[in-house]
Amino acid sequence: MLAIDAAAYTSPWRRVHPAAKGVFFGGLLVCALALPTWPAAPMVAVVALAAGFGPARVPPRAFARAAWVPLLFILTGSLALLVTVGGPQGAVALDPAGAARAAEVTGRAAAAVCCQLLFAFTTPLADLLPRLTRIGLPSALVEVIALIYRMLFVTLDSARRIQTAQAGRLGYAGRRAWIRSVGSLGAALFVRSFDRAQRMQRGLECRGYTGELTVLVEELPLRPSALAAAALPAVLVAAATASYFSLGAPL
Amino acid sequence: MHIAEGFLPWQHAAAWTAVAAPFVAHGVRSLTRAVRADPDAKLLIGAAGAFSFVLSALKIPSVTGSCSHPTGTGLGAVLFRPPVMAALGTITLLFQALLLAHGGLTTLGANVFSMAVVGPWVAYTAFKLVRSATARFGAQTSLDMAVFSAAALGSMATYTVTSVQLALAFPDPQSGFLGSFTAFAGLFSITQIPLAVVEGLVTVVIMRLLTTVTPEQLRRLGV
Amino acid sequence: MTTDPGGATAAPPAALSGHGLAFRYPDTAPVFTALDVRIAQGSVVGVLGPNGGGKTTLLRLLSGSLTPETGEIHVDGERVRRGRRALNELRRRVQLVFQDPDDQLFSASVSQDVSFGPMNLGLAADAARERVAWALEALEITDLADQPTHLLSYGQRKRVVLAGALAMRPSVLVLDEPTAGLDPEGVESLVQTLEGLRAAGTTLVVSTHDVDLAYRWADTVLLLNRGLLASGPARDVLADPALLAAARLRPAWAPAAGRALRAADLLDPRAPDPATPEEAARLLDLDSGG
Amino acid sequence: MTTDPGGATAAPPAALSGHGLAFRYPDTAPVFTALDVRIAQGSVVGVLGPNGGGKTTLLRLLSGSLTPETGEIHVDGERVRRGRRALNELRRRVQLVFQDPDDQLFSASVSQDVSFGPMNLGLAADAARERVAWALEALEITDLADQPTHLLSYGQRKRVVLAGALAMRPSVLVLDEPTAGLDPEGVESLVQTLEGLRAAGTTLVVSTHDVDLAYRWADTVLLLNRGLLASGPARDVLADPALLAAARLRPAWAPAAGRALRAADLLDPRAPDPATPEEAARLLDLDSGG
Repeated sequence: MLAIDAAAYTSPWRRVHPAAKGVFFGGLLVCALALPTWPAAPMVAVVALAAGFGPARVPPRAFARAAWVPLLFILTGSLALLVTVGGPQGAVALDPAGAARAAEVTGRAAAAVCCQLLFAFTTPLADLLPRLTRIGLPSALVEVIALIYRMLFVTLDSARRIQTAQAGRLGYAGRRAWIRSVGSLGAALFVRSFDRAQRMQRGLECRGYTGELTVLVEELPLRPSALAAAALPAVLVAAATASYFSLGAPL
Repeated sequence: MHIAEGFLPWQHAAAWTAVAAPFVAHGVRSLTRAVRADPDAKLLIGAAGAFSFVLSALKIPSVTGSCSHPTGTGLGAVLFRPPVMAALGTITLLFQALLLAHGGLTTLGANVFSMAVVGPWVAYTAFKLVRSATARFGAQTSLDMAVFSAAALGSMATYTVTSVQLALAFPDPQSGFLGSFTAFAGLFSITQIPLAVVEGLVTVVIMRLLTTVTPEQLRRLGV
Repeated sequence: MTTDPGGATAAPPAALSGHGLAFRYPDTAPVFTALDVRIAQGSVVGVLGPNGGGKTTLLRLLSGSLTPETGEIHVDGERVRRGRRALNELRRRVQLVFQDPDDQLFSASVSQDVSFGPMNLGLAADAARERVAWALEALEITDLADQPTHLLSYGQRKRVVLAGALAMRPSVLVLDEPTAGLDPEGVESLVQTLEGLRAAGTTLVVSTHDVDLAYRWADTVLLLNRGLLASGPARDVLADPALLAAARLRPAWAPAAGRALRAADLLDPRAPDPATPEEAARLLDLDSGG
Repeated sequence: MTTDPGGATAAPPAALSGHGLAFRYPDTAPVFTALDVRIAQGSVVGVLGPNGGGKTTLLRLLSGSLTPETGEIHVDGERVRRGRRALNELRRRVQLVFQDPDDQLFSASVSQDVSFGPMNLGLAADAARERVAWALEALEITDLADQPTHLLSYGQRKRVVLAGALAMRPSVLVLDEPTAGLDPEGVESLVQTLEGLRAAGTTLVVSTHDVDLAYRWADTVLLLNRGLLASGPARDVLADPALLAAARLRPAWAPAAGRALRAADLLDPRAPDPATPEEAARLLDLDSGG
């Protein structure tokens, strides 16, 4: 139903512990943010994409579709960096240093987005969310988060069906109709969400619900060596960046 | 308008996370307190969270003929109150980042501050002020105006805060923060101002229906 | 059994047809690769097949709720062109009604809900009001006009949704499992009402799991299982055990009962099978009574 | 036709029974005023009647999801006392499965969801894991254990909910319209699976609109229409046109087909009616073949 989510469940890396994937992509993400953009960002992007499209077999078309949204923001946002406002040249003028600044931000953000997306494409939330208690979140909160995750698909499904029905009666044929349709869709979803919560309450009471949503979470083996291996690419990128500068390349 | 992963320098990302944290912690506390007081609340909060997510995934018409998404902050703040929205909004933004690639993980704090803290508080304040200021125009008109102001101003507030965040991160080399704020705000205003108006109108339609269909549910929420 | 949808010559004109339709959902195997279907004007067409066999997909393609990757839809003999305008005209003329009425009721009151479509057509208030009254009348729910939708029974909600579709004055009504969830009496009364619409000129396309219902009600049926297995008169297609097995359906009772009655000399060899158990019982009672 | 639920003497012991049950929803007419029902151990009991006739209400009363105003529920011969503890014990022993699986699935992971009941019973992780594996096995969905709930088909979600109920090791499974929305093959395969559970000792109470299904599958049926119209062996109750009319149901095909076959001398006068059209066709083919 959601492309990233659906792909995560069929990922060959699904059985890898979420913590290992977090260290792998998180480490690269930190490199992209904290190290000088050139050359760290391109290296991060190459390593992350090689892992993602190689062993993790992330579907490239779904990846491209998902990456489009943040890329659009990054490119629009970078436009503002090209200009300078209220300077001596007038109200708005091209900034001679702007292109370099925009390129740096675009490069850094693009590399970071790759890391974020590839983590999402290989880590199903059903595997990740129940383990959030391990990092110290209160169990009541984690239960609510997991519940929202389940219920959002039910609600999303309703939203799509209502929207299709509205479109069939030309509810999106003009701007005014569109606003009326989205408004009535929102109201219908609100009513249905709360109705669903009440029915789920009854349904779960039959299964012994008394306020706790305790479930059995299967242990996934997490070896320290696997964590260390997951951190290795980030360490290598950092080392390569350091040696790049120590060799005086940017001069 | 979600700030993408990696767009903010890491120092800024960390700072906004620190700024948003107390609001979120307060929201989470009031949420867990509600759950502990009433076991039924857990499923209702789950439903509210799922509703917030789906609401912000709906498509609304925007100025260029393409479409965009409502922020949902105005409606959420009026229905669930700003503290709860700080928690629910954070969860929604986390899911948006992981499921839709809207917004990032390191920029989560910055996005939470604009969309789950400032937006709801502005919306809620606007709702209360307009509601009392327009009481003499009759119940329906007053509610319509208050809801429209809440949703439109809530949406505008999130966009303004995002522009401030970007301007602080990338000050103009000549004119500093103010110049850069003008650039970002000007660039995004083309799409965001009409969107705020549309979101206001949509939210009025939603509330009008809710007051006729589920008045008792709204009373329970204290609207 | 399979008849070429374009091949019939003396048949009534097609209200709706699909030619070479191909469709797949993103990242999945294709549902159809080259589907040809033809819906004759004024007929009741049953669409049968297993879950996941493409029934709902076909209904959505025919009504403009999904766009085929390749292939064409024709309405009343005209090809539907690409583009928003043509799509909206297709949607108006071919109204799709889903199984769950709650997906289609989103206004506070019955008459408001039914007026949703007419308002979107840009009709003046008077004309819209007239449409609403007429549609409620046709569905025999005029007395519900001012009711809030959430207080109605399931069967009533189904009728309101149908009225909402009918208020668009479509030439074809496409109904996804209209009888699901209704009790037997509810099914009977809905079928009666829909027959009334058909008599007034509306073509009906109806998906169903109920082989017995399709056997007695549909003129022609389309048997789907990721592609068209067969199309033709209901009483031929649904009496063919091999076809039914391919569509993962169980046989209808009526042909077996008809054969048994003929074996007992209680039914003329050329007479059609009894449509309902009541009809079969009547033939048996005639015999034991006389 | 109506048999006194307490009156049977040589019958198997009751797994579950209700005595003098009265119930009304707030601000409405009472659904039941003094209802007596008896569910024999190891049987399949069909619950039939029109929409709004009280089927779901009865299922909820029997399983502790609603509390009767007056009257008593007995499980395995013991009266259920008032109070939270006794209620929870009733709910464990009599597991209710709703019609809509999304009302009972709260977890995104199948195996986690099925483990919810066993964890509520306070089982240790190992014992709970065993229960989950056993329940998934019994429903033939072991391969779905790691699937996300939201990517399952409707029929698969129905099975997951059933596994979740079975993991409580109930003595009675109460199923609200378990076959609704399934295609004929899905119905058949679910009935097979449920028959397996019954063979292993679980009593089944099943509400349905499908008279033909109840006729061939249920041992006894309860006919409801705001009160008990009749209870007794399915093949007696569902062959009585007057009772069926009172419950606003249509007759089953099987008795008519059976009579026709007997009239044609193709079925022994004392043999039961054919359960399915296939069976009737086989008898007819034997005749035409031999």
